[in-house]
Amino acid sequence: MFFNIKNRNHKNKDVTKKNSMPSASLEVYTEAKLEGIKISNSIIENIEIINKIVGENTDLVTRHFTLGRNKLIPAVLFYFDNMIDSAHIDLNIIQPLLTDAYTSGLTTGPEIIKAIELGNIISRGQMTKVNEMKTLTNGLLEGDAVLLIESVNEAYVLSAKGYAHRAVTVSDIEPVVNGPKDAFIEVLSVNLSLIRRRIHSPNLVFQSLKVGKVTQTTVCVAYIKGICSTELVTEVWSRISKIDIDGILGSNYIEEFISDEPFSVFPQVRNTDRPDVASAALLEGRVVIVVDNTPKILILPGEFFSLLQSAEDYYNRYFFSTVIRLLRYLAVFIALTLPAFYLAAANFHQELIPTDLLVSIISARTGVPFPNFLEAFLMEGTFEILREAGVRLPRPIGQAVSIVGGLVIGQAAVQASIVSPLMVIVVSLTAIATFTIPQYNISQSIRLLRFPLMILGATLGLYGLMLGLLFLLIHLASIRSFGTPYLAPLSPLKLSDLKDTVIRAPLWVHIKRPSEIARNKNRMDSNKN
Amino acid sequence: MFLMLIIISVIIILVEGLPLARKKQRKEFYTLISLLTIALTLGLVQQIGIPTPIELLEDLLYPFGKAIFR
Amino acid sequence: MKKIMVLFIVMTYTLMGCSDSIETEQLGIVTLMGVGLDENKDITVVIQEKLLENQVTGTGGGGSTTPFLLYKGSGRTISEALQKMATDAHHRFYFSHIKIIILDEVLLRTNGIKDILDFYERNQEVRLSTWLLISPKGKLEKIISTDLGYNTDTGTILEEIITLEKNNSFYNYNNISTVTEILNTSGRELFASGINTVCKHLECKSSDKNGANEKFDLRDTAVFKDTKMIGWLSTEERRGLSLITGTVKGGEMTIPIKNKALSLRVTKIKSKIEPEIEKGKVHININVDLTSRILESQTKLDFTDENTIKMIEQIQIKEIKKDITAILKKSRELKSDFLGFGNYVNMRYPLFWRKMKNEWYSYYPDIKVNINVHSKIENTGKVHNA
Amino acid sequence: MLKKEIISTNQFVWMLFMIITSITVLEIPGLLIHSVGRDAWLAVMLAWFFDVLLAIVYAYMGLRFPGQNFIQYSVTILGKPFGRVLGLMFPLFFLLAASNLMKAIGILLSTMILPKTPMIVILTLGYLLIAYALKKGIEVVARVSEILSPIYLISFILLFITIIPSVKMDSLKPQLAEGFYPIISGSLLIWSFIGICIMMAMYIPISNSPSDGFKAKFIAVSLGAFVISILVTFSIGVFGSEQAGNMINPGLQLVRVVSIRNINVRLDAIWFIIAIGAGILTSANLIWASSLGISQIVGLSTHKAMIYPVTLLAFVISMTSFHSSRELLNFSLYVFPLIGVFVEIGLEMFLFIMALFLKKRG
Repeated sequence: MFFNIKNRNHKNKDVTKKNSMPSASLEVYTEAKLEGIKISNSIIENIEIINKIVGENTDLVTRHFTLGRNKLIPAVLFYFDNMIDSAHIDLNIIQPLLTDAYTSGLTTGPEIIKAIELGNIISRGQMTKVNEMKTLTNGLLEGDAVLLIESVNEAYVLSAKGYAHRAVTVSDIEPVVNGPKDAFIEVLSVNLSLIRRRIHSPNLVFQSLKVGKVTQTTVCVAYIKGICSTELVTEVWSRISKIDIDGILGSNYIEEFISDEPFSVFPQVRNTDRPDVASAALLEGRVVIVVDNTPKILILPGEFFSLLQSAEDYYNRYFFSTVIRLLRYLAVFIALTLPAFYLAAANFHQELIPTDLLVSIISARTGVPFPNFLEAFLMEGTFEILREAGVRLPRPIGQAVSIVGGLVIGQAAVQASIVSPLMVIVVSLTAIATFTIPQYNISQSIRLLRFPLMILGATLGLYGLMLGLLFLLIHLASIRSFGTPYLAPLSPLKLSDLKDTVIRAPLWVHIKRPSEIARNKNRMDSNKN
Repeated sequence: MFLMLIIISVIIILVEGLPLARKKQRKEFYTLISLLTIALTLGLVQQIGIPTPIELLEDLLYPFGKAIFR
Repeated sequence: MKKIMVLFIVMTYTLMGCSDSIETEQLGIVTLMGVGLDENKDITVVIQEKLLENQVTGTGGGGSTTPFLLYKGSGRTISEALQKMATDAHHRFYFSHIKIIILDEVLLRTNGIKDILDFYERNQEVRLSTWLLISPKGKLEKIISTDLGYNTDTGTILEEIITLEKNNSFYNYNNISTVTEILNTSGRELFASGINTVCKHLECKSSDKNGANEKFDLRDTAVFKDTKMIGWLSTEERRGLSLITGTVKGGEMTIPIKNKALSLRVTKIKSKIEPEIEKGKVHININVDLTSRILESQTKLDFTDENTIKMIEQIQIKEIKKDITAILKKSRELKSDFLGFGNYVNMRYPLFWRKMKNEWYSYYPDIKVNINVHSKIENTGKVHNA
Repeated sequence: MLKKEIISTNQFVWMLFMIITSITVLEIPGLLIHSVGRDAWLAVMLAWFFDVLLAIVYAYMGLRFPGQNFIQYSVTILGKPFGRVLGLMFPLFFLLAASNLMKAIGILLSTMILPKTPMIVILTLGYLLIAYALKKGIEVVARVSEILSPIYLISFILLFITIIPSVKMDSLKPQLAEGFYPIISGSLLIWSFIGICIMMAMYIPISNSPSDGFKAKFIAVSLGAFVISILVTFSIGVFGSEQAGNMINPGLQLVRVVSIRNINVRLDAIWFIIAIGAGILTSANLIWASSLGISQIVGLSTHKAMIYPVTLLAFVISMTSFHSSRELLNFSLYVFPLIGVFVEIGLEMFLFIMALFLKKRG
């Protein structure tokens, strides 16, 4: 991991006054207040206003210069230090203005201004003219440089963004063996480029809007025209634009605001840090939301079975992937019900347990001071604590936690007859089953739901467990994620869609896209009729 | 059990009945109230030992059923 | 708020459900149950509770010498006896894992089996697939208290014996479900397998109190009439019974050939009882079709010769007929239709059966029975001739 | 918010299958074997045949009065006062069936696995679940049925496959020993329970292709009749008719004797629990029909508000009636069939004839 650290040559702020609070204007500039301010003809006035708005910041760089050898016209360049790439500023903005202009024969200030107006001198790619102070400050805060020239009532916002960021690395959260390894990073533009590099289609659309009153975070909605249904895009767009919050610091802020059932334990949005998963989702007709400053992007709609899929499924051979998928569903079921089922069987339905196993359960439990139920809660609770500790700690120490927790405490607890060995097996099997779930957010909800099911199993036996599962089933069947039933395609049943949910059929069988989601359902030309 | 019935009825009236009353859906509100009253009456009937309608029905039809189904 | 309230109600209700919960360690797993009669004509119940491994092998004191605990109690009903027992047990007896029920001969001869079975049918814990065995007079407690030294409880051993024997010998085992079914079927009497202890070694000291020299023998078969037990079968009769009921698959039979012996294994058997009515009289056809292979031969016969095989088949048929005749004779002697002829008549001629149901036993000894046996030997083992 | 709820044909089939099977499996087999004996399967077949005939009438009526269920078309045919009184029979019948089924479930649970738990706990939790499901709408119930019913069917098929080695077909002989009368009365008995799938008339108006009504019912009834007849046949084959007729629930006992290669697989509780789940969902369907019917008769704009009170009513009926398994048995055996036959066959045929006679169309 390396960082593109920029040099700090452009700082020319006076730092002679030590330790005394620099006088800052107490005025607060809200959007509404900025709205009306126009850029005036006088550069002095403009500088004054800008200084009033953001002037007290140390990292604001104000670079004064003049244009022309005769008929000098004062100009000023504003930018935030380290938000820009200084090489760009030097090579493509300052150098052309101060030296290159003269080689082309221009000498007077107005001539140069005219050339700038025509877009000739400044060799920086992106240049927009603005005439409002609001857009000017927005550009400035996003990392653009702003050029103001005397007697021009417009400002030039020159994109020279270049800030420290992480390089594109291997995906941490969803590692694969066979597939591509690159992952999203925190920078929106890089993330978009990672998707664009995979889908060279004129129909791939990235549309962005700003969310967060204070942070003004860029949120980008991506979809493929013609595949994605327009209603879905408009629905997503309207839900995002309705978000009223001061700041968006991660993509889950958006997720929480746009979920259909905010009170549900189940996540209704899939998130990933893999560009290939995002591209696959786009090709299925889903909408992808990329949020600036987050490596996790959101995929909508996120129905239950899509949350249980891993990118790896598509990079392995389909026989194997199918088996793995079925195994994963089994693992989900185990993770959800095994402790509850164990409690129900051990407390109510001892006839379900083979005699020899029952005997070993009893002998393991003789000397354990707690009832089954308490023991199970104790173990599950301990496990969750260990896991949380392992996640929170720095990575090298995290492993120590698992060793101490898993081996030392586990062994000692069994030997001290605080828990029975069988319970350790049950809990660890449950835990391992949880790890097979590729999506972290759904594995969290399954972990959480295990506890109420355990209560039901321990108090009403299998009847309780059945009530709990039926309740969950009803709940799952009632949720919709952006118009798509959460349990699709299992219920409502779409047999053709089961090819990519229950099993992973070979790719040449996937003639159609998921019918609940995509507008253009044909994946293959042969099916066009 | 009767106490529980009363509590549940009150809860239902609060949860379902009040919005109906507020929306001025008279008919709906009265149906709700009368259904709850029937439920309460059935519960009360059993409490004080009068045969319930089901038992009456059973007494009425049992001989016929016995004759047909043996 | 609404949700929290509902959650609260659900929680209170769920916790009320706890009353059925029982901790596993409070259970005493009963694997064997014996029912007999005591001197006062009360029902005695002996049960064997499986001991945990650490309790058996625990050397440091307190370890029991037998792998099971015995409890005994008596009362007018099984439940009463169990209730009396439960007062001095520190466990709650759990009957779901009962593997074997042993009933005493005296009880069956005096009280009959039907009253006893009611407990097992009604009780939710006992499974209908539990095996039923009958102990000879006075040996119930001895059988149950015998520790064979395998370090496991008798119920488990017996179940293993039965599952093993079922595929390898002539057997007449019945489980509760079958027994009840037979008792409820008109025109059929009950038979059930017995249990006894015999010496493991050739010589056996009667003074040997430690059961390690003994083993179980499950070959005896008891026969019943009208829910009451009336007698035991001999070896020949037992074989005949299995042949008629068709439960000899995998069984071994040795036949004499020229003063030497030849062993056969029955690989396939199909037995059919077909009643026929001719001129108002019933006669029964017993058709037994079996396929066997040669297990062992002491004779110097040429098995490549077709005629030899035919001869062996004929001898086998004769032996089988002998067995079947023996059981028929016994059945007629006891006037107990445990072969189920009446039932077959009922299946085939229900109207006829309804008329003669009540006088069945007056006809029974005189019913003509044709025995047709077909035998086929299809495999001579790894060698043709020895 | 007031979107019209629509179910697909697939869901239609599975819901009907679940209704038929769970009511009959949880309550009937023992009674049927008790009263018909070895010919029970014949009674089921006969009932199946009659029911398919009846289904034609229902499907025809559904098409003749498009978008209306029988409660609505009874008003259309007979006019307001009389049609309302007649139409009210249907929701009351469903209410009775639902509470009867729930009580049967409660009694089974308390005899089989939860002997010490008070009945009120078992029933309250069940009814709470029903209320929750119905509040989410019939569409959700349909979706859940679509998942649960196949599991239910598979559990039956697994049971049948594993039980085959223990079945003695000889126990089925002799057939027709008692003549035809028990078969006919038995088929009437089972018909009245299978006939609860007159629910199809409630589904046809909300189905996405109402013309498939008959097809759906035919598939569901055939599947259901197949399951029940195999179940009673195997019960008799394993236990004999006397013993099976004596059992509260032969199906459950059947699971208890399943053994694979001489190893007893003791999974009865799991099978039982699946059956109970299906039963609760069936009750939910019936209570939905009941509350919808009541609100249609009164002429309300929505039935959603009626769900809680109707569920409470069903709960009260369950709690106050059928106190013991004997009473429930008497009711199911001698009283319910009469009511069932009256409502399912009598009323509908009356409506059918009146519709033809008065030349009413929807």
